[in-house]
Amino acid sequence: MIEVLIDGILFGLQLALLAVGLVLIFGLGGVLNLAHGEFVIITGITAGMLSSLGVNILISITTGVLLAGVAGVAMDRTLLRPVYKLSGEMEILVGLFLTLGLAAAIDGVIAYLFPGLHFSINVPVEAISFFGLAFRPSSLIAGLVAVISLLLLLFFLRNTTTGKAIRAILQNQTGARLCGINVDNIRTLVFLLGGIMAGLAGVAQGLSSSVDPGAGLELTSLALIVSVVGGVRSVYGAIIAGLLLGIVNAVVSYLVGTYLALIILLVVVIGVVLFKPSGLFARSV
Amino acid sequence: MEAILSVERLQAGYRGLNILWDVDIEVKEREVVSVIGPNGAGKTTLLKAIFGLIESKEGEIKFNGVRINDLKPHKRVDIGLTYVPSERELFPELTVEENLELGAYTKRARNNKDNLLEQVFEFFPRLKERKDQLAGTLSGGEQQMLAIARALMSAPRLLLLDEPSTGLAPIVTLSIYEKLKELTSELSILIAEQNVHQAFAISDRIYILENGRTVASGKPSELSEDSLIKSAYFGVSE
Amino acid sequence: MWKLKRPGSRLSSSPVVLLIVFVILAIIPSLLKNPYQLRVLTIIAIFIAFTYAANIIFGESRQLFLCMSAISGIAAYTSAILSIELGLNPWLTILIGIAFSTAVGSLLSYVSVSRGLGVIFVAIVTLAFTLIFENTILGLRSITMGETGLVVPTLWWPLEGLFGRRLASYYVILAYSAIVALIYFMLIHSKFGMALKAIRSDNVSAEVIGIDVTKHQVMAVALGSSILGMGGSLYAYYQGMASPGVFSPLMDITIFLMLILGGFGAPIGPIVGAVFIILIQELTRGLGQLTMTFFGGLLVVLILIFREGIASIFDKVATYVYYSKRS
Amino acid sequence: MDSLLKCIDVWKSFGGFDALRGVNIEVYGGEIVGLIGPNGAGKTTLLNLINGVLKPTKGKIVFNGHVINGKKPHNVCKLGIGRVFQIPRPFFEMSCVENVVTALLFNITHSKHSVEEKAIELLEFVGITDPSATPDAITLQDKRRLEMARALATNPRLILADEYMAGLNPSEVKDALKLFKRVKEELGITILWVEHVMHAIMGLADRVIVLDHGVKIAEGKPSEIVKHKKVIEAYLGG
Repeated sequence: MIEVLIDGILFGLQLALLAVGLVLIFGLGGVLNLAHGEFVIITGITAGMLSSLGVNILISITTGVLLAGVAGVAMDRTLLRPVYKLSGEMEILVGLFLTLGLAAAIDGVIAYLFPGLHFSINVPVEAISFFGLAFRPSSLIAGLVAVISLLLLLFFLRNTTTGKAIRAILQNQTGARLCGINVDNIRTLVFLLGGIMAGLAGVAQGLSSSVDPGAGLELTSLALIVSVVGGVRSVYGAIIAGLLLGIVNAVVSYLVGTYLALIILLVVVIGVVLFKPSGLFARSV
Repeated sequence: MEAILSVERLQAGYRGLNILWDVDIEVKEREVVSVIGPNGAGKTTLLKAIFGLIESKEGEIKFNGVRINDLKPHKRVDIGLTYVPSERELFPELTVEENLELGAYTKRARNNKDNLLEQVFEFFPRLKERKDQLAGTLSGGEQQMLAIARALMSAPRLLLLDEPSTGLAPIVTLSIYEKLKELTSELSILIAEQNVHQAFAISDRIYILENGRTVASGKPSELSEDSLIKSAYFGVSE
Repeated sequence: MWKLKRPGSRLSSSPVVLLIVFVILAIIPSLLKNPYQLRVLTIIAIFIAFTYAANIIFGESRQLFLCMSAISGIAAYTSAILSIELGLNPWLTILIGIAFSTAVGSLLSYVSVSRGLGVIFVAIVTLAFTLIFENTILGLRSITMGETGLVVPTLWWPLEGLFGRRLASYYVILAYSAIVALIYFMLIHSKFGMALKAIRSDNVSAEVIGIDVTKHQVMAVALGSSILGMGGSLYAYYQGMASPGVFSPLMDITIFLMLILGGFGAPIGPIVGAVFIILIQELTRGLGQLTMTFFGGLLVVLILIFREGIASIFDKVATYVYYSKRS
Repeated sequence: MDSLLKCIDVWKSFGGFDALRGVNIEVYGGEIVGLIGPNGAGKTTLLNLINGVLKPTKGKIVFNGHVINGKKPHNVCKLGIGRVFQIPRPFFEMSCVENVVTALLFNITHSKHSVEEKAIELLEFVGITDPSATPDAITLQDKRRLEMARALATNPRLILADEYMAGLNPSEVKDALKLFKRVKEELGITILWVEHVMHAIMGLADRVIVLDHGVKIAEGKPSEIVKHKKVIEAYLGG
């Protein structure tokens, strides 16, 4: 049972990494990024390819993560440009369709170029045991990577002026303009961050199990679920909801099976949207 | 004295709805100017257009002699313009100090942040006491102080103030106006105000706006509460 | 209809054009050489109806339902399961299936309209519903056969004796989509259609002039859902099976592509969209997974530069031809 | 005279903020009643409560013998209350005549041909000369007229008009006043009218009700209201 819990926490951390980016991008750009899961895939494929060519694993991973960030910036600066000129319902619809189209396009290319590929990172160290429990070292590292990245993100948001500007825009866009904050530039930065965080989620997943290149939309849906439950504009909420849902998912899967676990999560999402649309843990960082 | 702000033949408004028609306004260095008029007259629209939150359709806005019509709001903050809307637009879930820190976001102000913060705290000691409190938990008057203080953190040369008395008890309004008077030794202020008495007490000059047009202007002593103002408010001349 | 029309400008809305198109669709089989081509044509006919449903739910009533596959799948699976488990007549179970998907669609709409959910939350709720449906089908392996899909009993298609099975099923399905097109045409020219137009223009204004917004929005989805349900069941019986691969989110994307490609307001749009997309799908079969890339890219391009849809091009050409002839 | 509309001790709060605090008003059949007050007085909120866009927190609203608080706007409309918004909200996807036709179709049973004639008649009544124009192509004045025509098409006994004159120039205001007069005199429709342009309201309203900070502070003939001490204080600031 404790193994199940630990698995849940690990999965929860990955979910949190995915969801924080989605939340930040939605909060600042007004775009619900349906291509968010693709960042994970980009990282996975890049790191996998580079390391199979004999490149040092750390360099491969770093390149993969950075590439996801670059992809985020590119999205912001090219594809999504027209969205920011729109407002209200149109802004949301166009953003949804554009990112959905992009996700489908990327999925197709990847499935065509790398059929059946699964990316995973092997750590050549033997299992470690604490208190009589055996840990796979790769899982430990995955957990560490996730925890450190999340802590760094929180530190950045809480303690730097730029981080505070991001939180300020999340709370009040007009107020941010009054302070002389260039909202466009900060938005680009947030796409970079979102891409990187998702890329790190990919790294964590590659360490603990493997990244399935066909799972882009599935990963996006998971990130969506987490961000809705956490409150669509709350970074803290996303982290807490990610951990909680990760644990719930692991425990329920263990007890009653995978399908039912996912269904329960989805029902929770619908319930949250209907009865507490601001999310269960809403509080912007 | 040089004019820090001059607005000429300004027309502005929203989609299909022009609110301002040929408005002319001037603010000189270290001057307090009030725009008064009934609500719906276009006072808020005027300030928003000057700050760049609403595009101006016709006419010219000059700051320090330079045309700024096409400048984005954050650039206007950069050159020394700042705006405190009546909604205050604070960051409710940031602390008082963080709100102030963001007020000094522009490069020019950021280098001088500590000094500015000290000055602002000296000016509003109440805010210093509450610096670690979340802005959303402040009282109405304190929030108004914070909004003004945050604007001051950008080291402005011209402060645009929209109805600082909105939603405040008269005694709080009074203390805020007293504070404003102290400020004018260093910068110019343009206030949109419904509260005619306050405007008369504090302003060097006054413009009366009615239905999107400037209908009168002058020193308070020239205008006083004569039939002109009553006509602007009630449409009757005695 | 009260709009002063420029001649030629609304070719894509003309009932005559609509009629001609369906007559052509009815004649085409006699020109076809092999069963494969007829099969493609049949699938086009089904997707024409699906796209009309999407045009009612999203185009006319602006409710972003990302669960059209699930709604039509519900009817298909309900019908299949009832006829297998209880041995009921398939046509009867199709009716029950339609009732089911209509009820589910209406409930989703009622809940989202009465809770005042914005576009994004409607999208999230319906997307979650799609995933619930998918996972239920996969999870209830003992009843649904999971990924493999459920083999359905043979359906007796009217006129089978006359045309043979393949052609009869095509004509039944074509008749169904023609009726759907007619319903759509009548809808946009009815009081109900005006209400939907008013609501999507400004729902507050619509309320204050006496239009019951909730009722009309829910009715639009109910109508769309019953069309989806009928189409889903026919699709399943035509294929001989109900499988999660067919009723997947990809189906939603395909339908939206057809809708956007064809253009929203025009009655002929869904036909144009369905024909184009299915043909492209068939022609690019050799590309394998790249088809998905192609569609994704197409969606992006359409949204960026071409939001009016292809049907509007016909209008522009027609207007141009009309005026150049006169001068 | 019978009272057509009666608001009894109506309260409305948004979160912790009380926008209306126990308002009692009465409107009689055939009157034009002006509703005035400074910004944030709660005027538009009151209109929204009456036609069901918002639900009162407390209190009762009776129209023509029916209790209407909590009823949905479309039901309130059917009982005979029409609404004219401050920022016009026409159906932008429809021409002017279609806008009015839609309103007619959902309120009275006509055959379609007579509906179109009736719509054109109403558009002529309010002064719109091109019924086939689309709403984004017409002037603000015509948009307001269209709002009025659409409200009239719902066959109302009472029209709630929100700042009808805002943004209109003096000659357009004159036209609008004439229209109000005709609506009252020729069609026998009662008007409850929120307005900022005071001289407009003073010349036309039979009675004026003044709100300030969510409370009714005065009520009476326009000439009395102008002299009312509390009103002057509310407007000019105490």
